[in-house]
Amino acid sequence: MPRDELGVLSEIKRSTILRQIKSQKRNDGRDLNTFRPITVQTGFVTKAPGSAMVQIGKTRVLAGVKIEEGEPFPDTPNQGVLTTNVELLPMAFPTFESGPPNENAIELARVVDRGIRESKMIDLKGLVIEPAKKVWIVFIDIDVLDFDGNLIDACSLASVAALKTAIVPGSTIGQKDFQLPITCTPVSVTFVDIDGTLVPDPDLEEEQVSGARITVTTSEDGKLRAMQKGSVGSLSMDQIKGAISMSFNLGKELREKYLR
Amino acid sequence: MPRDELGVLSEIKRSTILRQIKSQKRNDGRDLNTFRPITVQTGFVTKAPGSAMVQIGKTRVLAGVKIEEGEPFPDTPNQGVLTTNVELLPMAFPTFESGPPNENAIELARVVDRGIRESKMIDLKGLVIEPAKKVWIVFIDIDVLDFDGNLIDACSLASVAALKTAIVPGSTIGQKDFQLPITCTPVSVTFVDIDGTLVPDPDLEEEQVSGARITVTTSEDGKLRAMQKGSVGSLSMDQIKGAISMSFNLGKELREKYLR
Amino acid sequence: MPRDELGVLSEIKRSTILRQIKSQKRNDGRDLNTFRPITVQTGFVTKAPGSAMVQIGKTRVLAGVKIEEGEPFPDTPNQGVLTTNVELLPMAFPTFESGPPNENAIELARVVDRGIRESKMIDLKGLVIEPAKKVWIVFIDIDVLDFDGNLIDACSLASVAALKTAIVPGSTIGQKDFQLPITCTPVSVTFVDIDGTLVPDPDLEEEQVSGARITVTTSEDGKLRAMQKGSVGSLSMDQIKGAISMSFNLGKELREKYLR
Amino acid sequence: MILVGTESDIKLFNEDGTRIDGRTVEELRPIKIETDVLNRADGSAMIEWGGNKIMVAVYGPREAYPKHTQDINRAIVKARYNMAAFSVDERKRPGPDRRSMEISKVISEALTSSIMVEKFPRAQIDVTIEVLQADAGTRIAGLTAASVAIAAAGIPMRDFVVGCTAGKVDGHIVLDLCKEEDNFGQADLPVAVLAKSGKVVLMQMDGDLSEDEFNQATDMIMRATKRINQLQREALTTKYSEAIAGGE
Amino acid sequence: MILVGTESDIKLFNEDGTRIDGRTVEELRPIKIETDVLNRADGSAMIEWGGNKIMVAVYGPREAYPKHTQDINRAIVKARYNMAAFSVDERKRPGPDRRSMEISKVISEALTSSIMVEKFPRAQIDVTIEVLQADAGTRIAGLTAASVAIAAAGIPMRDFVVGCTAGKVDGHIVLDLCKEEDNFGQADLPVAVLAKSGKVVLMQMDGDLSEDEFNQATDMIMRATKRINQLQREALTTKYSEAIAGGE
Amino acid sequence: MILVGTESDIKLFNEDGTRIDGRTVEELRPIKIETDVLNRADGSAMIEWGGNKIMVAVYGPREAYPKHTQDINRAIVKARYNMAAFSVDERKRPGPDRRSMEISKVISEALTSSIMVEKFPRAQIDVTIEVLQADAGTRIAGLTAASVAIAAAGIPMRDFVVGCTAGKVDGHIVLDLCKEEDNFGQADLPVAVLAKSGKVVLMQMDGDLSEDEFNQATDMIMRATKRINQLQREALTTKYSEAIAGGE
Repeated sequence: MPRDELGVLSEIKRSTILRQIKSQKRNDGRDLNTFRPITVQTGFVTKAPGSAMVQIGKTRVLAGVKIEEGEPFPDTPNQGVLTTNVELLPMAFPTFESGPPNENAIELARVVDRGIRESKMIDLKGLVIEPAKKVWIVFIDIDVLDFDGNLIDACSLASVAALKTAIVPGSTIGQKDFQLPITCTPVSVTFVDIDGTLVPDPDLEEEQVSGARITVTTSEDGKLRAMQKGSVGSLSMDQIKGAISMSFNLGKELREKYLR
Repeated sequence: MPRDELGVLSEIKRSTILRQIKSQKRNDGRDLNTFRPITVQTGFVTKAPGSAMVQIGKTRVLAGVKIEEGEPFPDTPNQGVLTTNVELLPMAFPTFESGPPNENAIELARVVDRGIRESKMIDLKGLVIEPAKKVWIVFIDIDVLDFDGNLIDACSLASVAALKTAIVPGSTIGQKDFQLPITCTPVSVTFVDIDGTLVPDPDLEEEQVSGARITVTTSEDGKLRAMQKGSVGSLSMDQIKGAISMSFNLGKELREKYLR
Repeated sequence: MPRDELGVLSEIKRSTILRQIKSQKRNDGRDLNTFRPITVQTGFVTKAPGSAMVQIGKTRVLAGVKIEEGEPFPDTPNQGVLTTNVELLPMAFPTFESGPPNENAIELARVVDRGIRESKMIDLKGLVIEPAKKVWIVFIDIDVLDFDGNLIDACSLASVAALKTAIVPGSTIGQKDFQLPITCTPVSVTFVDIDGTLVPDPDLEEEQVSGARITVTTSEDGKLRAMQKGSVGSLSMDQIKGAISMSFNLGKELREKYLR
Repeated sequence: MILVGTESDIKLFNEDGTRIDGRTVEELRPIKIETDVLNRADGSAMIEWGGNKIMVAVYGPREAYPKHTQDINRAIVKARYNMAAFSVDERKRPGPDRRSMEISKVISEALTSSIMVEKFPRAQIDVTIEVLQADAGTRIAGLTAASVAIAAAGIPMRDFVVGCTAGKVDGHIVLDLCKEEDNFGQADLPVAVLAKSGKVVLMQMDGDLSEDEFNQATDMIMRATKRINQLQREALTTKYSEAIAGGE
Repeated sequence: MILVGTESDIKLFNEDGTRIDGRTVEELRPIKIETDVLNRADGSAMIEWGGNKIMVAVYGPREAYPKHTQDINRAIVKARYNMAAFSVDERKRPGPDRRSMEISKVISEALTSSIMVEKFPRAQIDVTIEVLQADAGTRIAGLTAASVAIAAAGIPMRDFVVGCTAGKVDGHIVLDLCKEEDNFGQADLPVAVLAKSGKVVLMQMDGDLSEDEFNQATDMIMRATKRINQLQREALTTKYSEAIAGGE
Repeated sequence: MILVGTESDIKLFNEDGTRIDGRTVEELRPIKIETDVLNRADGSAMIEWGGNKIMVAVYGPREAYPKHTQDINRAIVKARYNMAAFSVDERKRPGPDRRSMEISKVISEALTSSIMVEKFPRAQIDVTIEVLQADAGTRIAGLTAASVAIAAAGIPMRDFVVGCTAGKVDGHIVLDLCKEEDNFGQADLPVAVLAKSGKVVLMQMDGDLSEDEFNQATDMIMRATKRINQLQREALTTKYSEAIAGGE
């Protein structure tokens, strides 16, 4: 029994999805350029300095932030450290297995990480305790609990929401607790190509019929911060430019609704 | 060829064992509540600070104790460190494989460890060299050489016997060698449920026909120190209370015969 | 599909090789006691302190030397550290797989390492920065790029050639760069037994029909520095003595041609 | 909350006979069980027990894989207990450690004892227990929720598995240890039973207990499991159950 | 060369409009591609691009192994991008890390998009990319060489995959970042396309770009890939191609 | 005993021509071999050689597993040499390291050369060598005992494998190095041969030897292996053999 595939869609389901896209409708009836319903619950893990449970449609993830003392990297002695890890729990899908992160989990974590890191969302220079010796290390860990497509945006949204509420536990080293220094709010928007049409926030069935995937992470100052083309398949430069401009719009919407 | 099972008993053997238990006899002819013949040979590994070769029936294990300088755990700066590891060597049984400890070896090591740790057999506070910086680390390593059932008690007995003879090599850091500080002598007794009857020290064939397992570790002051119910199957509270009181008796006997 | 075997030779090829050996010729037409054509290109990796690309016939390996600050081993506080690692890249042969080094790669690396270490080719005492605290660590890493037999001699030759050109980057710690201190030039020569005849530098087809293997590493002062008998099969003491004396001759030839 | 100090500094028992968190000796922390909390899983449950938040998903019965693990007579139950990296005070490195491997094993065995595994030869039942927030007693809370999730998955069971912990604190036997009692107490006794028969399917003990104290502790546990099993049953019929006041 | 200093100290752009290594904004570093450099592999290529030296070997199509990885409709392409321990300034520990696993994945996907995988059901095509010396832009250089090695192996392709990087340095959009520009620049945009259609099969971005800057950067890349594809084709016909002056 | 000091400080050779432990140059340490020391194994042996204590168990021939490792023409011999954590001065972390993997490989090859592997196609023979106490020369002692355990298992052999070490100490060639000679000597030459033919199945050397010294060392080894093979044979017939005085 092959364990590493996400199942195969019936031909009927497949052609239904394609037919709907042609008539500007999505698999679940929503309009072409909209996300599924979203809920964001921060502070779910009360004992962690920051956390957020996020649902996008039937996809559910929980991001937790831990902030601990540690050593800086030798080449950035005046900066705190950020690390991002995603666990595709066997709970979330019948064929997910326990074990070290596979290439899907690693790509996912790295794309989420790049959006946060490259937007300079966290002012890492504000996390130095003693230069070159002690800094704050920010651990973002994300549990994927329920999988129905578009993990990148769910994990990204959960991480950013968790970070925005996170407290640095200065009191553990005889200083004051303080809000994690945040400079901006990056939002990622992921599209897949279904038969020539790029649609955002695919559910799993849409991912199964789609070709190329592209993620665009933007910040509120109108800048592109990170991109990742994924999956087999190609995209025209025009499609990509369309995705970029749509990302600014959807990013703004998500930022205002869920990341205040 | 499945490698992870311990073989299956013939129906005839199985019913023989059950019939004998009904008539108050064990598989190998001994009485219900007795251990198989035991030998304990301390000092087998002359180069180790402590060691003991133990045979219970045809089961044979060798415990070696090493004591080395190291750092204490941050949350116990004024205590030495104890670690216990068991290797189920491929030598001991046809289906044992080399590799990192599996869940059986880990449960085994942790049950042995808990008996020693929770009885406070070793006075870990007597193993501090420099508080918060340097302490003695006591490594108990157990090689399982020949497997015929009841590894918990064999490993436990070997560990306790090895520790009781162990010398802390103070001379390596310019101090004096000294006897490992021992406060009591915990003994574990393991029972399995065969058709409703709890019997101690099962051999492998008995383990193969049995249901639930329970281990009770006691010290000479009449205290329970550790317990572990294992294997599929359930036990009534009365069975467990019976096992506890039998454990005190058998524990006393073993302590006096083999752990003077 | 079994992945860990190096393929099986046809019966015809096999008998051809054996027939040719009887008439004092090798598989590829060369004389019994000669190596295949050799090329050595040092300085291939311009950014590494030392490197050498070596081809022996169709076998190709690239050795790179890195020299970094680090801590000495506790039992040799007044010596630098040498480590040798070989990667059998999946690039080099259809059945080589990625992953941690298997027993073949480990034996290979250790035999190459012993020739260098035991000949005291590198004066490790000249690599101390601060006794017991800081020394230079010499990393030899070897990529096997193309495999057609006799990896030991190819890797050994590449390592020695790379070391002879290597520069210790003293300037990175405020001192001067200096030539890695070299005391002698060890050369390994590997033979296989084909139907009773020992021949040096086997190609892969010869390795497939051969029995025992023996490697003899010598230095220019007429000393044996390391030996390794490998593979299934046995060798008479006379064969071994023949291999030793041939190794001195071939070692001298290789040293003069390729390791000036 | 982190308590700083040595064992002897810490008073876990108040002079009025209440505990550090104000409970009486035989009072449970608040417990809340919810079922069908996940979409993909064949059965799921979420339990909140004191500060514990634990999610459980069940997949199966389905063909056991790899094939050589199949048992021709029964289903195998593979529970995987895991703590999220952010669930504990100090960030936990992802992946199994020796503690979680042992807990996974005893939980698997306890659940197997309650499921009609003989109905599903060659099958496997996967139970994932994810501790999202840990606050003492996670193995028992996870196991208790797992039994609910298995029922929610429609897998035939002989009985519920239901558990509770007791322990010794400042010389007193108390029910359902909280974090500080767990860290600085003298004994810890997690027990799980089959709800109807009261037969024990999981028991671990460490610390120091006399036979009397053991009997006292197990009596408390047996009484508590009856109440907790009630919550399990309600959660299944109403998808949600809650007991805020744990005392009788 | 290692630059010491902080970001602000380093001037990456000269007053005469040239870059730290003397190139103009749209000038490529020298590129050299050679095919059939290995004996065992079914196809191979070596690329030198600036200071990068990368070797690629291709094996297959051959039966996919282990069997459960087989796709009954098409061949799977398994690229493995790896940096030799000695290829970078500080010795790299052998074995895959998270970065190389991600790169292997996006390269595999890019190559799959270019190969007629449907002609080889149940097969696998292995592509080993070994970075022998790294000097910025290794993923794109390796992918560009991999496409040549696949062609050299006689595996039917829809089109070549060809790539180039652009980026932002001191506020200027420039083509083909060198090491210092990569380390201290403001944005990095590696792109690979199918040569004929110009459709994108790999794109990653990090840093900070406006939409305008993005368009400027991708225009440069599209122009560059045409030239580089020319080198790919020449390398296949003549076994060797070289462009020392990369400018148009 | 641990010798502290540098190489030059340590005198390994006495003025009366004896060695640091009092032996003459060609004197073996005491050797004791016992068979059938384990109950489960198909064959077993325990060897004490100087301070070495090594136990060997043999299982097989049995079907090779996993299947793709099977050789359709012969049995494969898998020896696993392992040092117990407590067998050496400083506690050894459990599990294989590079040294033990190399030793396991050369021991497997040496044993294969002595066994009639062609009689057992598709089979595997497992040989576990566990060093319980190490005192120089463990690979040779383990291999010598393994050959006895294989015979005790009733596996048909062409011949015994028997070995001994020689080395150079303070410029003298000596037989059977002890721990201090091994640590501070100038050369180490472990050799194993087929007992009857004297043909070499294992040989490793490191250090510094002239051809003459090599010949002297191997002559000593060949004489010693005859005596040791005598002990192997006696152990099999009487289940126990011992040579306290190793000299001739």
